[in-house]
Amino acid sequence: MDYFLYYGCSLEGGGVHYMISTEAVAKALGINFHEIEDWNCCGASIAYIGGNEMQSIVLNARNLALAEAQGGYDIVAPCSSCYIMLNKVNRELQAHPKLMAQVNEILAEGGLKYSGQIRVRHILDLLYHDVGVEKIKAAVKKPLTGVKVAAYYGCQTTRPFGEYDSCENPHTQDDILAALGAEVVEFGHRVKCCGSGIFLTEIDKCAYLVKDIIESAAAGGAQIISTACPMCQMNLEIYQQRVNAITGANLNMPVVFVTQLMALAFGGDKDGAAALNRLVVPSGPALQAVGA
Amino acid sequence: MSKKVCGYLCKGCGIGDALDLGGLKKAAGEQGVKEFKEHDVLCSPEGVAMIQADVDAGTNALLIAACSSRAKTDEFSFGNQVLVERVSLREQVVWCSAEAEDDDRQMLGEDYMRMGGVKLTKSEPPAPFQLEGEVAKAVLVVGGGISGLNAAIAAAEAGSQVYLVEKEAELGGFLRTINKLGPQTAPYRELEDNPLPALLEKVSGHANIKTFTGATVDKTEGAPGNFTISLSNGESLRAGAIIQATGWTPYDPEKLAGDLAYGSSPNIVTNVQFEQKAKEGGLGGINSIAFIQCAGSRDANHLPYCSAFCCLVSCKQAMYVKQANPEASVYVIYKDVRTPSQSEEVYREAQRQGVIFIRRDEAYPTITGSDKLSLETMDVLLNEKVSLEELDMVVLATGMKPNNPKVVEAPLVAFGEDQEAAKKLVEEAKAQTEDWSVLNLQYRQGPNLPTLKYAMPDSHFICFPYETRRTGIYTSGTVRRPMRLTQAQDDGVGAAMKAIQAIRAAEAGCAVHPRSGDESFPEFAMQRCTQCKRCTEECPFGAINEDEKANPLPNPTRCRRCGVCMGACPERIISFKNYSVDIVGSQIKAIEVPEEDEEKPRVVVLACENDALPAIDMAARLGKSWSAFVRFIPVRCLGSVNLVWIADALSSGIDGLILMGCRRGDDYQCHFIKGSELANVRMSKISETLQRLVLESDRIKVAEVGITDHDKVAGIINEFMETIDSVGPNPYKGF
Amino acid sequence: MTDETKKAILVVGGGMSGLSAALEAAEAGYQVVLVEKNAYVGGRVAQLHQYFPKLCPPYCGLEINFRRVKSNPRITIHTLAEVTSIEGAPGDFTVKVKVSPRYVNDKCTACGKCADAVSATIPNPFNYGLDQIKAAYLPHDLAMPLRYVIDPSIAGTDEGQKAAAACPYGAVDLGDAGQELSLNVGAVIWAAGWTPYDPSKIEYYNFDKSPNIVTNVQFERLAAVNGPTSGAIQRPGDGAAPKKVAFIQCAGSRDENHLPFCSSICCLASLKQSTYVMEKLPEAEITIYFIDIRAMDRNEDFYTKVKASNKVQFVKSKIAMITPQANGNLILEGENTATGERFKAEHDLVVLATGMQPNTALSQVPFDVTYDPYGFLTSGQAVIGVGTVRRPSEVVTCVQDGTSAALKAIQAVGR
Amino acid sequence: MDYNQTFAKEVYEKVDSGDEIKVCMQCGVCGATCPLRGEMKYGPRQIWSLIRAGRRDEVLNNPDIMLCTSCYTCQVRCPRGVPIMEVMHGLAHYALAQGIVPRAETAKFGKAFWEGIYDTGRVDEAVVPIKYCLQDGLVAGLKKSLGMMDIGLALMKAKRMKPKMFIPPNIFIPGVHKIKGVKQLQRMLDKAAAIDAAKEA
Repeated sequence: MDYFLYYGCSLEGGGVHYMISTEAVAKALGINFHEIEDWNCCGASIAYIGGNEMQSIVLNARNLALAEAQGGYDIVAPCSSCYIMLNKVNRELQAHPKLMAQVNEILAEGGLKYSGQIRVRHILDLLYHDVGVEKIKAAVKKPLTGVKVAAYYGCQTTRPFGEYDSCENPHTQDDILAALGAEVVEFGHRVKCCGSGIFLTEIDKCAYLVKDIIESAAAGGAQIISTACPMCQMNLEIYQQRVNAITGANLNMPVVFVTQLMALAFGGDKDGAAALNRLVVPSGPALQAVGA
Repeated sequence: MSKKVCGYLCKGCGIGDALDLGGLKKAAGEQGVKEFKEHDVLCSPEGVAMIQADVDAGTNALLIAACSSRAKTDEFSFGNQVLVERVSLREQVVWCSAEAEDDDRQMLGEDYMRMGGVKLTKSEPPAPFQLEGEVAKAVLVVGGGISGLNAAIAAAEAGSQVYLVEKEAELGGFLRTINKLGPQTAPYRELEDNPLPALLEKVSGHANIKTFTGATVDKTEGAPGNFTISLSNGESLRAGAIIQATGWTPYDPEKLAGDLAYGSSPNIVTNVQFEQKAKEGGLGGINSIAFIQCAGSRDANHLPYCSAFCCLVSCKQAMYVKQANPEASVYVIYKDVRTPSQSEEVYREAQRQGVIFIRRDEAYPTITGSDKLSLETMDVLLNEKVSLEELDMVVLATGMKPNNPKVVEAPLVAFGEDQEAAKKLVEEAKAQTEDWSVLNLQYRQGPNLPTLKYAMPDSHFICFPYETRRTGIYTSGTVRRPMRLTQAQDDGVGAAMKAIQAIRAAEAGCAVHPRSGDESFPEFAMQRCTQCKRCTEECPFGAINEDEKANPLPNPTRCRRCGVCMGACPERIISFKNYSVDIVGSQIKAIEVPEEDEEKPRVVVLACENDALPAIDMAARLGKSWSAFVRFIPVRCLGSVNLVWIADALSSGIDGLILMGCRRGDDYQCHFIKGSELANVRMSKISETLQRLVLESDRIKVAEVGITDHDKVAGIINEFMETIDSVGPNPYKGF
Repeated sequence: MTDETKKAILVVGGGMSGLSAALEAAEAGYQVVLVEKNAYVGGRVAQLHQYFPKLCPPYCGLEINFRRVKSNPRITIHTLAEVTSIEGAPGDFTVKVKVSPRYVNDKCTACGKCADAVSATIPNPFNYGLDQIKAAYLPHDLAMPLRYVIDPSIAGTDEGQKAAAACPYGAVDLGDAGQELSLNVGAVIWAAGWTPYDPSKIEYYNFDKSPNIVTNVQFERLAAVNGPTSGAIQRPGDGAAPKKVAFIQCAGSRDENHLPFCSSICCLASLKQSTYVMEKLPEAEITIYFIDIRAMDRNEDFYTKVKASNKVQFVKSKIAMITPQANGNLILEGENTATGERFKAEHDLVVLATGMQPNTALSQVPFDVTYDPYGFLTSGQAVIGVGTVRRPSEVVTCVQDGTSAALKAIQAVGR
Repeated sequence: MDYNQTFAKEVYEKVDSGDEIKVCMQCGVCGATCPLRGEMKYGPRQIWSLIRAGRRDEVLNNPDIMLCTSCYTCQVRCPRGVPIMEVMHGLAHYALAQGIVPRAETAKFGKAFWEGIYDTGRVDEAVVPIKYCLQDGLVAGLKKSLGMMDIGLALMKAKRMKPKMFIPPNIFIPGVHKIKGVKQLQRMLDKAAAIDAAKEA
């Protein structure tokens, strides 16, 4: 199973534990990830401020062109924002030959050309549809029995395309967590936005989003939140004290990546493959049941 | 005809266990049904075969004592020359008498046997009415617009001769003024060509269609299968049925001078005038324009109803402007955008082309200016007052009025009521009735189709939209209710179907809706007529004319066989072969009335067979039960109930009567329009009769029972029985 | 004219459109074969409590039409029957029809003994699954034909045997294997009707997550005297009488993610249903959330009447979210577009005005015909589309349409 | 207020996806769907209707057009298929291009973010916040960044951020590696910029 893993900027920084755990999980499931040589940032949904539409198209077209030139595997994005940007641009280019031609003129500046052969996937898509729940079950060595987890999707993980899972009522992450033996709790806010896009600059307005999401998870009995997006993970985790200060809430909820829990269940070391030591809010009692 | 009578008793569905069959036969025997056969399951193939064998051997009058006349109809019909009387032992005796004493149940059964027996012996098989001379098979279509043209073509292509009459010099109606049609066909985005040329070609090319333009109808005489129509151009035509497709008139914009400044500027026009401009290519130079929806529609001071076509027309006309000048600012100011079904896409398309829709509140926009216009309106969606300046034109989306004279009927007045007051009511009604006519019907009840509301000539606009109250005359298109062009088109085709059907019924000598196929019809024993006019006045379908001496002149092909005339006639001269004052009266008399001391009261329920009877059947099947002292007699319509029956019943010791019929009033359900109403009015005067007999008025009750009121039937009956207990037995018992 | 010698007209679908088409043609002297997929004719109107705007029971008009059928020898009806193939052309069609077993023959007297005998139940299709009914059942009070049905689920079981044993008339025929018919007809009228749009597809309405969110067709059953609650309007969740009822318009209609077209009856249906609540629960608060109120032609009077009652609050807002609460209530979120206020409103019963999906979009005509982008049959084809397979329409238009279809059909057989 | 189509046409022609709002039927789902519905004076629906009314200043100066969290909820639910989020971004971008700043802080952050991309081809989560802060000038900027120190320290403690926060950004930052093709990338971006600039002019 060969894929490009489009790391994206976060995995090099605040999402490093996503990278570590993802690579560990890939190993356990026999997935070969290749890096796109010299990939660039996708621009994320904030690019519109500094850049314009054509520029963000070009940013992503370049990555697509590189991928096509370097073997044409599906691009798997662990980061929802990267997934959306690459996928959106890819779909537009495939749908509009005129745009494709125009973009190729620009790519020519870097001696690149894109013909539209690449498929862009989210990591949940890969895990659920290509690997499959059964294979994941089979790889489990240390079932997450007794772990009460809330599966958080946030926004861009499934919206707007709803290609591999429902926009409004997704299930892929829930099923994967269940396959790990974890107890997936009822969670009303699973697709509600956490505001990461503008959190840093509009914290007073967005604090309540984080509060509601975490409290909703806690209300469902969750001791830990699992995500599949570095924006969400960072945003839900590191600002909890700030949010408490602003909203008077009392949040202290560990937030991890689904891949960290997988790595753990696959028998990986909690601070190695599972990279739990990278958490700002320690997993604490949430994972004690499985000795982590 | 010589009757060979035989009775058949079913023992199935619990009848055999619950009743003493010997007693039942004996009871029927008293009414002339001597011979009887029993069967365990009469409706089984074997049972039916048994009956069929007798029929083949000449038996032609059958008393079938089994289940309701509404059940097993196929099994128990043996052709229209064989009289069948059904006795509903199952629904009306066995299933509904759970709480009754055995002997009461038995008496109930025996009474029904007597009632059925006497009805059978007194009935004759109907002989279909035959018009003298040849039945006219041509269809007359009045009105050459979209609906009329389609009606004419449809009828012609189905093989009928068609006369198409149009008052204008050319055919086409409003189509002549139309530039383009809005999107009608998938994907509902493109304007379409006017279909008129194609339609005209079909009409002119069709051998079966004879067209009379510049002509109106001076006079319509006769009846279905035999109409004679005199045209203004001197022509005289014979037709079997008539379609009135006279279309609509735009609401008079002069009436909007106050509300929407119509007339204050040449640039304030109606949608009809605007269409004309578009047709003449006069839309150049429009840079800014506003369409105002509901200009006179959905407005208590103008047309209370929605005209149904204006939203789509404005979308279309807005597209005209955009296509002539894509830069133009085009506004549609609306209350609700009403683009139903697939035409939602037309709304979207108008938006795609850049048309701006502004939602207003109830208040009309204020329009000022003469050349360039200014408009101020509430913009609900911005939640503030806004103004549009420098408008080149304002289009008022005015609505449609049916081209049919408004007819107001005087409220029904009971016999014996103050006749002066009655005259006054008639005068008032006349005053509100418009004094022009489309068909100039030579009918006793007036020249026009009766109308319910807004001069729309219909009677049951939900279930039976084509039914006017003049048999064989159907309305089509916008004359019936506001509708869109495509609907008016289909409507014409449907009207043609009804017309062809009416002619067919006239040929066969049977009734049309709602008693379709009924071959019985009212016969008048003229020598006893006192010219009281009640039948001619009360017939809901204007079937009965009058000669100069005020003798009734029945027109059987106009008749719907409801029996209202029979109910109206104080002299009892009107009867059907299988339904008459005498037959029902005899059924009532056939009821055995026990002595007072037996404390077994008797109550007769005259039940409308369209709503009450099914409700009773359903109630019985659902296991409801009620007093075994009541006897049901189905009637064609409560309007056919003759007061004599009441008097006879009471004088023969019956303790009380209930008339069960359908809802009356504005939302009446009576399939004969006002039968239930009539019964109610007549009963309001029954007190006189009762006083004459020194009886309490509580003994008579008129109950509204809808077909789904089966849960109420038992309640109504049992409650009435209590009333009867409290007023005590009828003193006439045993006389 | 000797119409009897002409080829018959096939009408597919025994709802208001098909019934009208069949009757109008038959009463003009033509032979008609009516094929209906349900166990009874009458279609969806039979499941309505009342018609707008007269608030009268549909049974009333159906009774007349049924009597027209009973008294007309030219109409043959096949229930539980579906057309499997059509070949030929107007004037000469060969049509194959599959009749599914009813397991009850025409000896049935509707005495009900079979139902008494069996204990197995099935979700009552007539009540849109709001309650259970014996697996040997009469489809509804005015069923035509008035004959019981044995549900296939028990045909081969002891329950089936019980039903057979209980029937005094040998009407239960568990060996019924159905049949294949081959008909030669001159015209085919397609009146297959509609299906309410599946509201669970509007995920953010959480239809599946609360019993107290019902569709407008289910609500008709809740108000009907022959419905699951004998006409008492109750919350399916707990049987309580609702105090705050919400009607949500365009639940799926006028929505490119669902049905892009307007279903054209839902506004009046909800206005009508608001009068049910007024009548049966005078204390209840009623709110109708709408985009545009589409009460066409004279039906505007009905809208006016409901507004005049001052019992209904009209809020111009498409509802953006429904969230079920622990107490069974529902939080509705929307933007009142007249005030700009973004609101949350709590209701204890929510009625979704779900739209009309043409059955031709769900299962196509087995013949070369064309459809519009939404799956409606387009006009002027060899197979004559009528009623709600042509466009969403209310009863009047279906009758009108059925009548015109009858004429097109007699033209075809006249050839 | 006078209605006027000039601005509407401007939006249709110059704003990315701007012409898509034409088909809005003002149902209100977008506003009610937005996670920040409580924080906005106007939801998308109202903004569209202001555009239709020609309220240029009101729209372009409206901070709400830049409050979008990019969650796509309104967009997936819009019954008329309007790409609401794209239009919102388009409007904000267009306002900025006109020199109007609907939301200063988000604008600064976005600018820093974009510069990061342009300069290096990638975004360094450690550098962007500093660049963002220092747009307020050195003193205020340092103050702002100090305000975020707790977060930074927490991340560093978790080994999720390299300690760059205190290196003055005006001098070369070793930690930031540029992609190899950064020069070509910049040429591409410049060329792309020219195309849209033409459209927006």
